[in-house]
Amino acid sequence: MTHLTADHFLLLSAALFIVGMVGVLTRRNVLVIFMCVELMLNAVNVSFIGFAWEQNSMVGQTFALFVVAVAAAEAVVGLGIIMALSRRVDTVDIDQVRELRE
Amino acid sequence: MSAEVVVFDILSVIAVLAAIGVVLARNPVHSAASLVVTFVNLAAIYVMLRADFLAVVQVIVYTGAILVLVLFVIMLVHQEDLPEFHGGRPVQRAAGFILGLILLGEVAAAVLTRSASVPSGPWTPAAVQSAGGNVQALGQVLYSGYVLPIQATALVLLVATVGALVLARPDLPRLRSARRETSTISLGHPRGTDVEPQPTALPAVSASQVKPETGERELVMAKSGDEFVDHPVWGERREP
Amino acid sequence: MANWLFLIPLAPLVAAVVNFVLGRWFIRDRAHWLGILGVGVSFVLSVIVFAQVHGGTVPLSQHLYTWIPAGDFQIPVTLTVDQLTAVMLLVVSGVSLLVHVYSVGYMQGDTGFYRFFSYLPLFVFSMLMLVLASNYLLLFVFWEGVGLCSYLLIGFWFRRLSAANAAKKAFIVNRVGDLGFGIGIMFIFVKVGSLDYSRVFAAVPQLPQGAVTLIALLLFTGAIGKSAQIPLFVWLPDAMEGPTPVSALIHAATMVTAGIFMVARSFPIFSASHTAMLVVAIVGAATAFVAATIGVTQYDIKKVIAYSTVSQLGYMAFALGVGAWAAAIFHLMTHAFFKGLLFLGAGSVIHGMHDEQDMRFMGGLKKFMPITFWTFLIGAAANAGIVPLAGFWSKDETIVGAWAGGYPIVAIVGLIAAFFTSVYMFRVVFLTFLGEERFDHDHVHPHESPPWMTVPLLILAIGAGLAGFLGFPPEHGFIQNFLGPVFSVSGAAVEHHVSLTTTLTFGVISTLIALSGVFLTWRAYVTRTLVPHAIAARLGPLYRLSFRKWYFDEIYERLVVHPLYLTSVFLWRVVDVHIIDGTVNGVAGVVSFTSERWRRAQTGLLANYALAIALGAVVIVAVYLIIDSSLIR
Amino acid sequence: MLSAYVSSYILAVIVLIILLTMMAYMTYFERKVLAVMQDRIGPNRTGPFGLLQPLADGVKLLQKEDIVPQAADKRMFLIAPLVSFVLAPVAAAVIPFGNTIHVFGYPVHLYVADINVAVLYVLAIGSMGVYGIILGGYASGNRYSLLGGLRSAAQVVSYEITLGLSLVGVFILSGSLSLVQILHQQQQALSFGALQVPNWYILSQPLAFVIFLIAAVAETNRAPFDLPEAETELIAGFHTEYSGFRFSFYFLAEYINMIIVSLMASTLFLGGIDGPIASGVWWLLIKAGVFLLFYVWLRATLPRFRYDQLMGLAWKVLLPLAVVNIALTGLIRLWGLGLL
Repeated sequence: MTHLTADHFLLLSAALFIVGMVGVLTRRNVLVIFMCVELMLNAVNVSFIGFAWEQNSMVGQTFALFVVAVAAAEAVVGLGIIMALSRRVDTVDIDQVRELRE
Repeated sequence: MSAEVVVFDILSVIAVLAAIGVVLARNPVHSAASLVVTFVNLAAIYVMLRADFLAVVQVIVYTGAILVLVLFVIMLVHQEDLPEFHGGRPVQRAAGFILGLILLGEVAAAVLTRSASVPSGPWTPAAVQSAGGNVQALGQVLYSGYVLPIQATALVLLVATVGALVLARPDLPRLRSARRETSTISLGHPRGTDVEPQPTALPAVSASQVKPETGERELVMAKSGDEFVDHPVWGERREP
Repeated sequence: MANWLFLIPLAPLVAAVVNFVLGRWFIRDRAHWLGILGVGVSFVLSVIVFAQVHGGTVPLSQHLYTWIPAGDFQIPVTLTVDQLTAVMLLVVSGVSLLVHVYSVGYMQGDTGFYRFFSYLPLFVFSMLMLVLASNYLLLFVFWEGVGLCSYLLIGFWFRRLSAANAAKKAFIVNRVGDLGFGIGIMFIFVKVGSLDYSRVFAAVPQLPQGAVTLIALLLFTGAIGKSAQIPLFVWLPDAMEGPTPVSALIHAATMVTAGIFMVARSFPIFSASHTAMLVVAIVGAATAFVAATIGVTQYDIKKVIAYSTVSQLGYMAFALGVGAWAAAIFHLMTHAFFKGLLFLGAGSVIHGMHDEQDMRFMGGLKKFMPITFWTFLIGAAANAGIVPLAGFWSKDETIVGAWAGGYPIVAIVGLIAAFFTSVYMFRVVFLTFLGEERFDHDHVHPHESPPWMTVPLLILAIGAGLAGFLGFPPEHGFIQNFLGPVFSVSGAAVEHHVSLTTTLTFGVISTLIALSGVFLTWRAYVTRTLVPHAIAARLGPLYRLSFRKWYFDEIYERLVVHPLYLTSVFLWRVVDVHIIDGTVNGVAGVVSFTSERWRRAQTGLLANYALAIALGAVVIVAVYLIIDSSLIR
Repeated sequence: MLSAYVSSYILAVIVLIILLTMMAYMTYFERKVLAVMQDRIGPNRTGPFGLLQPLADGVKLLQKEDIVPQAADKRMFLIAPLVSFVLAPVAAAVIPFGNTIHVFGYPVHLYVADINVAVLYVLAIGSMGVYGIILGGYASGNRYSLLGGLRSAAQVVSYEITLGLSLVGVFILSGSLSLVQILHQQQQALSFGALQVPNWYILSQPLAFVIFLIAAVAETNRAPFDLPEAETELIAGFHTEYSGFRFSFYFLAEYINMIIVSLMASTLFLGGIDGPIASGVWWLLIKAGVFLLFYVWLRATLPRFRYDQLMGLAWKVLLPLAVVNIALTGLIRLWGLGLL
């Protein structure tokens, strides 16, 4: 691996994605889960931009831009929900929010 | 090993370590700080990958906006009772790690065994340069082939904004009556002094006199000590 | 060819729609202008059409669009006018126009004024389309359309229970006939492969005799329902619950004659089956007789006229059955005039008597409402067949047709029915307009109706008086010559030659019968030399049979309605509650049972859901890896 | 190739030194001007006219004890001021201090870097700087500090949007996000017949300039928008618990930010190094100085905004105005290109 190749950023992307995934699976604080989701989105962006770089294309960057926009929207709504949640049940622990169970 | 690879490796290692820090940190604020480091490193990698505009957007949107908001929320919720201080879920935790490891192995296998076929697109570095730079090239692609998605994105953002306003609005109409408090300044008499208690003679403070929290505050005369409310000014959690 | 034909039905349709949509808020009590305008346009155009047809351009037709273009099954919406249609158009639009004018006076001040004037043009539209249709399916559609309007108008005062029930009864009884009609149409399609009149009629000679008979009988079932023949006539008297103009237009002049029109329209089919013709003749004669006998004993002025209508429809039917096609249509036309006149006159009486319908509380109205009296008298005389009014010529024609067609019994029954006709008609006249005043003077102040109502009466009276001369001289009058081509298309000689002697003989006989009926009633109700009660008592069971309408309603109640009711209760209590509901509830129960088990998978722990997703991702990636490695390498 | 890197490096060092010097004397300048405006004398003891005052202040701050409160989140508390201080001067890298000159035959660019997204880069650095404040406020373990940090974060995030949108008009006119390109555009004088008018964007984008100016003051947390450190409400806001050189980091970062924003404003709207006579870096400094004077002047004259007024101003006044400005500029631009 003497030159920068697609494999580099693919592995980086995979590593970030899986770290994010493990975070989502193991953490209980909804805010941390939220951050881990953002991390996973960024991992995907790395792939997009990396492929765009490898193939001399702009489409990957375009996609990444849309991902960023959607992530922003998601953040806004998600944080709004978290605020409403914490105001309502006074916790950010998702294990205590189990109303769907019944 | 070219210098490029060295730089890339350093950046990625920091990014991944910081990402692991996000997951492992007990304090959500530390998680967020770690995430900032990851994002900034990713932005630097984007620059290496000739995506200047996205690098800047990454910093502005993710670190400048989203994570600031996350920090905001972290600080607004109760810090004393974080879930991190309670016991975990050992089964799920173990399963999560195992699944993560399996997936990592699978993806690594997929990446390392992939047969790289590289169809070269039109946007070679020279083409990007002649278009005026990354921003101009991206703009040309976006506004020639992706006009509708861009407009749809605008709509998504608008809807998200409205949704967040609705979700986060503290004074929902049905809650308003319970929150009819206001900061008052006692002009005539300080709290509890030189006033004959005349509860029956005092008219009730009507809603028109006491304005709810709208920002347009009025100076309200407190007519009894009970009406004088110590109200947290801003940003602090209100007890119901 | 005549690409303005569509305007004839369109004009009333527009009036109906506009009145219906805007009437409630904007038009309200001005709704009649639109209705009269729409029907007036139709009438003027109908006159033009008639002139053209008379001038020899036959048939006029206009193809509007293809309604159902499904392979071989092509249903074009095509308007066609031949001589028969032209006559019907004229009758329908003419009587409709007069009834519209009359209704302005009659319905004045009713809260549903706009509604009335949207239903009525809608009916006119449907009836015109029914007449103009060029195939059986279109005919059937508007056959149902007029049925719907009939239902709406009978139940116009739907807050009255009896009106609502009568509307329901009319609709349901008609369904029975329409079922046969519908099956007949399907049968036609199966046998012929088309529903176009021309192609069906052309194909009739190739069909086996049995099939033609079956088709004819099924079609006649529809006519029995719509034209109130035995055994389905019971709805028509009850239909008198509707406003009187409706009775005049729909249940006397136009809609009920749709059955007669349909049979006449299908004459190639009927004339190809002797059995079917016989059935038609027998049913018609029986209807004419039974209804006439019932009419003699009723007290409700509208009921009497309603039974009279049934009876006259019987005349038309047996005229069809004996092959006197032109006579049937001729009688249909004259009947439209004099029966419309009678109903409108009755309506005028009811209007003047403040909604009193029982003749026992009338009498001596002649001096209060002279115009109504004289026009009603003309109508009654025409109905009774007094020379030289319209009814005489056409009814005589039917009886002569029966005699000449080889059905002497039918002719004799027709003559007997004519006697009763004369009796009940003049009974009405004498009970209502002559004799002592039996109404309550303190509360009822009879008065002549407004010009909106009397002018149509006068016009119809002229028609009832003179329309008969369209058929003069008998067998070779204007109307017979005009309709001739229609009923000789198939080449079968359907009109029998009748000698002048026969015609004159029957004319004299029926006149004598009619006059004897008048004489009898005169003695019974004016001079009082005969006592009706004594006669009724003398006749005993026969009187009761007549008064109870031959027990038709009771028989139906016992034989049809009650068993149906019991079956319905059974279906409800057992089949619906236990079987159908049980199935549905059982399915729901199974679902909720399994859901209850599956619910345990929903722990509410986000981590578990996320784990499931991650597991899925791991599996999917693994599958891709395996597929890739095995396929490529 | 290498020479370009070397020259950039050398220039970066020079710029940093200039910035730090400017920053140091900015404090002196502010105190003097404030004193004059308030009819006082101001610092006059250390050195001639008190010119050594900044140096003395620095020495004093370095000698002070570095107190870490007990309730503080220690690592955060130590790192946060550094974030602010390190990030502040980085933005200066893209500001052009002149055109390309030749030194000993080598072409030397008088800017550290000409990157394609320079303006966004500055904004990005600005948005990063807020972490120093918010994390510092949080790490202090003090309610007042936390509130100060939160206020600051909300304020900076809000005004950053306005700031960015106010610049879109300039982008549309110049067709570039590069400060060097924007500067070049402004150096091309417009000629209306005999009349030569400099193509400074303050002339074509006056509304954007006003919005930028207001937003920039808020962005740097300066009076009248210095809510994060509103003494009457929050003691000293996010740096209540800081002392010694960590306090001075925040202090320095604030002044560096002011200088950077002034340089940005000069470059974006006032033609940067362009001037009526003898264009050069001094013009840029003079213009920036005018802005700095404006800052001090504001502080001396205007009372502090209330918090809701501050937010309302950003979201309900400036943001719509900026959007209107964008729409108008776009329309005029299209019209000018004959596309309407």
